[in-house]
Amino acid sequence: GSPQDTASGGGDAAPVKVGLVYSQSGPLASYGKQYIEGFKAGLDFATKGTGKVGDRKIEVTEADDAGDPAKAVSAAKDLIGKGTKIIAGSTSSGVALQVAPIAAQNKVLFVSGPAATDAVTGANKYTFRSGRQSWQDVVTAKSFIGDAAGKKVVVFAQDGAFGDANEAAVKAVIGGAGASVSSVRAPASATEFTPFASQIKAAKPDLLFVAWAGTTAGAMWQTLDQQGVLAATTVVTGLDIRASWPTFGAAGSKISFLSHYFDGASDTEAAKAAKAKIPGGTLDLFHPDGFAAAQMVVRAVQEGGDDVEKMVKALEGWEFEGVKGTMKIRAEDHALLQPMYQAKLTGSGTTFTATAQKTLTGDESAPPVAQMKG
Amino acid sequence: MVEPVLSVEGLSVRIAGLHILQGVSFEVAPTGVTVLLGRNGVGKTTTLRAIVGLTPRGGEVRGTVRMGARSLLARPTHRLVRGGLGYVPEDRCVFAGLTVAENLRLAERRGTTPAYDKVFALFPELDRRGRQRAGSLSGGQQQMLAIGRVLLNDNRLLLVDEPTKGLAPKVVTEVAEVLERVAESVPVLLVEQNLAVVRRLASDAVVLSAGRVAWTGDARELLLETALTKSLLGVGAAEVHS
Amino acid sequence: MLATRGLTWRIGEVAIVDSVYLDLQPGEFLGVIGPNGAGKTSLFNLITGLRRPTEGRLLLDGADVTTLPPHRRARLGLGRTFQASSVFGSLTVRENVRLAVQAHRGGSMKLWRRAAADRDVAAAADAALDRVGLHHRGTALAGTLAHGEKRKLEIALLLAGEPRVMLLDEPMAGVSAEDVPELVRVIKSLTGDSGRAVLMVEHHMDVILELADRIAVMHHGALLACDTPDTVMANATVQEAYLGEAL
Amino acid sequence: MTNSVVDAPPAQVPDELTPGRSRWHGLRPYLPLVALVVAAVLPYSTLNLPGIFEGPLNSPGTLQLLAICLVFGGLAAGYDLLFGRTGMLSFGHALYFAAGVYGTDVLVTKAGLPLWQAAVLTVLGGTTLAALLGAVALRTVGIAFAMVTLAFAQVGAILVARDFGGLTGGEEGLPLDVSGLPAALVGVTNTVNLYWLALAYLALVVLVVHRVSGSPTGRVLAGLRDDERRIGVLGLDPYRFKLVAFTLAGGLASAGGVVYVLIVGGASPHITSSELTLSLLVMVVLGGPGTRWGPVLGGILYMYLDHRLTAFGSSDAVNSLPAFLSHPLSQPLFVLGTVFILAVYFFPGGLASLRSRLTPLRRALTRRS
Amino acid sequence: MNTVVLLTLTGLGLAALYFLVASGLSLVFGLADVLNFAHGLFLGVGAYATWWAAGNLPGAGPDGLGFVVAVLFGVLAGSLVAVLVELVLIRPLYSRTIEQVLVTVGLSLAGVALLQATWGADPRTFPRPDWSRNVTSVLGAQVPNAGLLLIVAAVVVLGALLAFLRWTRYGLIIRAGVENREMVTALGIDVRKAFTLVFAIGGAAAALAGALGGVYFGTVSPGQGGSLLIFAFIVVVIGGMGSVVGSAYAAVAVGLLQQFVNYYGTSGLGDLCVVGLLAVVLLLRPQGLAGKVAHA
Ligand SMILES: Nc1ncnc2c1ncn2[C@@H]1O[C@H](COP(=O)(O)OP(=O)(O)OP(=O)(O)O)[C@@H](O)[C@H]1O
Ligand SMILES: Nc1ncnc2c1ncn2[C@@H]1O[C@H](COP(=O)(O)OP(=O)(O)OP(=O)(O)O)[C@@H](O)[C@H]1O
Ligand SMILES: [Mg+2]
Ligand SMILES: [Mg+2]
Repeated sequence: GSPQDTASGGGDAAPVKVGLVYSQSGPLASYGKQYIEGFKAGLDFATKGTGKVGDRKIEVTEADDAGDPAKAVSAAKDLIGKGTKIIAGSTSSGVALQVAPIAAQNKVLFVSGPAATDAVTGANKYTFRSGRQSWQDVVTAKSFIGDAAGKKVVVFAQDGAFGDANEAAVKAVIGGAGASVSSVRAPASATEFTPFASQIKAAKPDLLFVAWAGTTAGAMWQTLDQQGVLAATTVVTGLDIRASWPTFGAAGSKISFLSHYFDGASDTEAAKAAKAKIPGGTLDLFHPDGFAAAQMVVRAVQEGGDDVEKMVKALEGWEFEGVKGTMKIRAEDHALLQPMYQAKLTGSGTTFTATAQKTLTGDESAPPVAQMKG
Repeated sequence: MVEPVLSVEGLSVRIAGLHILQGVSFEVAPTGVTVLLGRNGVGKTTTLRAIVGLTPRGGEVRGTVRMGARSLLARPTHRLVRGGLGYVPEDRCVFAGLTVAENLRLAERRGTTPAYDKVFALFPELDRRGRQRAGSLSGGQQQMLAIGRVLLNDNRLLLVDEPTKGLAPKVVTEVAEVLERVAESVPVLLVEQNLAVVRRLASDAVVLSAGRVAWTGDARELLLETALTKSLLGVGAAEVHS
Repeated sequence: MLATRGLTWRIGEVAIVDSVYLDLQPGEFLGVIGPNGAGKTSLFNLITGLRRPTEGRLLLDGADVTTLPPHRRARLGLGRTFQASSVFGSLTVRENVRLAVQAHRGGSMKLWRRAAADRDVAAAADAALDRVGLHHRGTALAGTLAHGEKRKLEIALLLAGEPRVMLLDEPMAGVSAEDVPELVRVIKSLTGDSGRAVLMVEHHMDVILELADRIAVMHHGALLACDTPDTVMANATVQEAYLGEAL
Repeated sequence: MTNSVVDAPPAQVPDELTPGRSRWHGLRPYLPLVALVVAAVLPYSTLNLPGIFEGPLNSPGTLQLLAICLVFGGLAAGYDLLFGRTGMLSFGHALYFAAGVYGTDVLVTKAGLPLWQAAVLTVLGGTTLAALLGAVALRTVGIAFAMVTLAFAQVGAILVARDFGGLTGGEEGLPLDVSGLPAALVGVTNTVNLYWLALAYLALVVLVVHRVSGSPTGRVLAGLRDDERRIGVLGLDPYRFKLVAFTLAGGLASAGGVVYVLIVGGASPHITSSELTLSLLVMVVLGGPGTRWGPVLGGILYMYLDHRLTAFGSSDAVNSLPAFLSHPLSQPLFVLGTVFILAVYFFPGGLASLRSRLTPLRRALTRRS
Repeated sequence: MNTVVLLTLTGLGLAALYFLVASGLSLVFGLADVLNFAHGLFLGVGAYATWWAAGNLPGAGPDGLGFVVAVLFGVLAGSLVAVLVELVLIRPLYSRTIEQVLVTVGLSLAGVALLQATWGADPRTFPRPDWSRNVTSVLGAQVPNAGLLLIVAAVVVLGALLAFLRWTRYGLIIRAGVENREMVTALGIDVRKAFTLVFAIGGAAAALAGALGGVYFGTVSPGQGGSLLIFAFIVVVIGGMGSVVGSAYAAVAVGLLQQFVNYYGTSGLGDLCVVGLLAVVLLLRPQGLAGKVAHA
């Protein structure tokens, strides 16, 4: 043989290979589970139950990255080596950011999944996203305070890139609208939140924007509640997956949630189809991402066949009806414009219900256009 | 012939592929001191350790060892010791991190009164240094502690490995006297290089050579016969008595 | 050659080594005796630098070495054996001695040479092993040696370093009667040539008497006497505190 | 004593110091060379090993996996210089590896340096860092040393997570900007070059560790492992030798980082965690500390399992099992952990001891024939 | 003023949590000489068992006496697992410390993965009495009751461990056994029993920390033990291996330092300070604050 064989794409009737690299195990396994359920439902929906585009079957290969970019890169290279032209997945931002360049280097299509980092938008010509990004969260948060001018806003976020991105977005979005923005940051590993709660309280903000992910969230909310922060100001945060709702505890009803998605937030055709198809029949945060990814994959294959350049062309500017409603792939930077929600949480114990307060359209929550990098 | 307190038959020990003991057989008389002699490395320590069940991991022991009617091999060490088999190891093995008093306290057994009087009478030093860490004791002091630990309890047989090693002449004499007194009530199987001590204490002798028994018999007989001592121990009888 | 000037080591209030003045002449063999716990090993530790004295000074060839770390003192020609054998258990007997030879000859900080290729070191190591009669055990792991063999290996390690001042801590302890004369011969040969000085702790009085030019007696950390063997043996205190009645 | 936690490194005689004498005696020195050649021509093979690799040996996926395994084989061998050969239990070795990864990444991506400059600067920097931190940490011994090194590594991890000035990308990591890289190192079609690079790194580390262990210095290191006090009394400064070993191992680790960042195409904070050091320890023990090939094999096997178990967990074979089996088995870490435990019981002394454990068997067989 | 009170008391609560985790670790680490990376697993077992019991065990519940029963069940489960681990996995490996490390690392990976396989990766709400969610006003500061509960529990555990080590022979046996197991057997003592006991106690302490940690965090998740473990290790080492009192001092130092630096300094500085404290203490006093032997 030669020092290295790379399989090439098949002929006209050969199946289309699609690689899904996402977290089946590791800390984000439950996000990954929703994603794949959504993807399967979406594939079913977009191919009208046939699993085929024209005569060509969509052949999905799944790979587990366990949340580790190194494993994701290995899996992506493996798939690309076997002739896969479309890769989707990436549950975590770290994975998305490291797989995106691989797609560009090898000229394959990459549809990033739940990863929320803004940096995926405009990463390169071959990279798209099927989920929302941090910026859209923040724009939704802004909708809670009406006129921002003269208001005082505090961001409470974890150290690191996720926190940085949220802080920067708040400064740009809400600060740009005239509010004064300051931040309180805490290490992601923190277990005791009183010092931060005290700092927040001392700042007396009109709006507190909390960007916190991870298993300590319950303790964090309890502390904010106990120190009277929730009672003193409007607190906005993102609504995480359903399983995490009980961890808000008593704090849940005192928080204003911005939401990417929850069951019942929309009542589109796609949402109904998804509900019917997924195990359990209750939609959750990342089902729409998987669903949209499948829709985008089918569209790419329909219009592009085996030609990745054509796929890119077909997706750029495409508008479609997804689970959340009308979604639009912005041609300039591949941002996915989509509806976002304001939500309230009610209930107690282990049963909570979220209800939509307001829906922002894709244009209302649109992030600024990013410079396409490559 | 009196019933021996301990009988060893065809004891073989292999460690890491080395056949260290190759069928050692001997008996320990129910009174007095039986001494185990031999050059460095013939397997004296290995014999004692096999008897108390402390052959290193991976070692393989064959043969029989009985104390009265009981077979000892394959019984856990702590049972043997509680059954009255006292062992004073070669390298003393005092617990360096514990104090002298704690070392002694550890040797106490439930249900019996420890004979502190006896031990402190023999080794007043141990009483005085009760709070010192055993690791900082001098070599001789550690040896005293190691012997003292065993003497706290009543035993049916003592296995003592080179108790006088590194002791000042005066203390050697004292230890020898102690052992002599101990041997009045408990039989002792002793490994000893100091032939003067052997001469004073031993009634029976077993000589090992390269993992086998080269000679057994009356100790005095052995030490008086120049030819025997020369061939077995490499020293003339005259030197034994010097 | 070696001189201690009021060397003292206290732990709390207790003087373990109490103001010891000793002078060792080139070629001299000084025996050290004293009851267990008299402070002999501690004195050795002070001299070799494993412990820092609380008071006093140590001179080697007239130079003050009191604050030098152990390895610097060893470089100046101070070598010792340990009472509880401390050999490199996971190395073979031969490697043990080669290491000592190499440490002495310098060139240990050579990362890219093949150690085994150094025939001088190998030869010197074999010679040292020969001298203590351990040649046949060369390939055994030092950790598995019987006790007496470890004592011999200790001496071989010492020999390999060709020290000018040697401190022997109870070299005879646990050595079988048969081997004692042999070891005595080896130790005797240490001083014969080139004006080396030896300081030896030993409880076997016959060995001390045979070897030592002078005998120092320690008691409760202090130097009780330091004199010719005959004088020391005749000393009533020594008789009473150390020797006791012979067996 | 409490220090015995680190007294334990294995009673292995370094192969290098005691050349064996066997039937293969004349051939033995050439075996590594043969292995190297075989490994080098491996990408020309289209052999398919179903179940072991996803694709044929020369497929990019397989080569990528092998490249990662080889880097970790080298990393483990370098770590063994500290742990198995010198008896120093460092819990902070990941720091120097991470310094290599992030150093290269930042210099290439943020500072725009050409790769070779970034690599040289990074290895120099990593080595210097190891020398400086080692100089401080080596004032302690035993478990205290382990913890001080852990503390230093933890500082590194916190700094990376803090993402100062957006330099490291925090928890999202920093993708490597490949635009300035040699074309031969970019793209799936060039995975084979990364494989060869990793192989070269492994060969370098094995050569260095082998030469150093068999050198006069290696002899001193072996002595240090047994009795540090004795080394001092022989006239050698233990501190100096330990520092040399520590610095050398740190330098090798940061070189490994350079190779790794090229293979993976980016840095992520996983590699700064103390778990990585712990895995290095596991690799070495799994393979057989203080042996020439043990750590290498341990590192390769560990990484192989780490990567492949994710595929195993989602395979049909596992999914078809009853839930009480398939659930745990679909957790790669469950399988990995179980493998360690079983390895300890079934291969005490590590993979490297397999040979000696098989010797009696072989002898019995040859005798019979 | 009330910020200082608040930070002090919550800092002490944090310290109490660290101490609860560290005490078992320190006992096993210092006395049985096992660097037990599986300690986080015992913690997880304790937390999940309590969580399970409160929902499913008759007589147990999230409140009042039922809660006490649930916690007891959790502690029992933790110490049972610890005993099993000791008997099956650690016992054959005494005096082979490095292999023990390997086994406990393997166990921590496999155990956490098993918890995750059984109950999922997402945090579960922890059943807890209502009063534990409230605050008590101390000198104007709103101090969380869960923190106060931790402080009380830590003091009780400290007292109990000291009594165990001081008044029973086991402390002695264990310390001697660490040095030389063979010789302890040669004195007629079944040293294995003592070591099993240490594991049982260590496991119980860990499980209690897990259960009360659950109360404190309000949730349980598989990885919770692991993230606390690193600070517990730091506490154990700063305090001096095997010294329970040392761990207590160190836990207080670490907890307060973290809390105050996090408030007055910038984010992340608290962790850096703790790590710095560790390095400084070890460089000045390698044996840790409270010396090296297990002088209770
Ligand atoms: N763990 C071990 N592994 C390998 N060989 C061993 C081991 N223990 C002892 N030996 C070997 O067994 C032989 C007998 O050792 P043993 O300690 O029984 O001798 P000994 O008669 O007590 O000698 P000494 O008088 O020096 O104490 C020695 O050659 C020694 O090297
Ligand atoms: N670190 C220490 N802490 C407390 N006491 C100590 C320490 N080191 C030694 N000692 C005490 O100092 C005294 C002298 O000990 P040393 O070991 O020097 O005696 P020695 O003369 O060599 O005795 P031996 O002939 O038995 O070997 C002893 O009483 C010993 O207990
Ligand atoms: Mg012996
Ligand atoms: Mg001494």
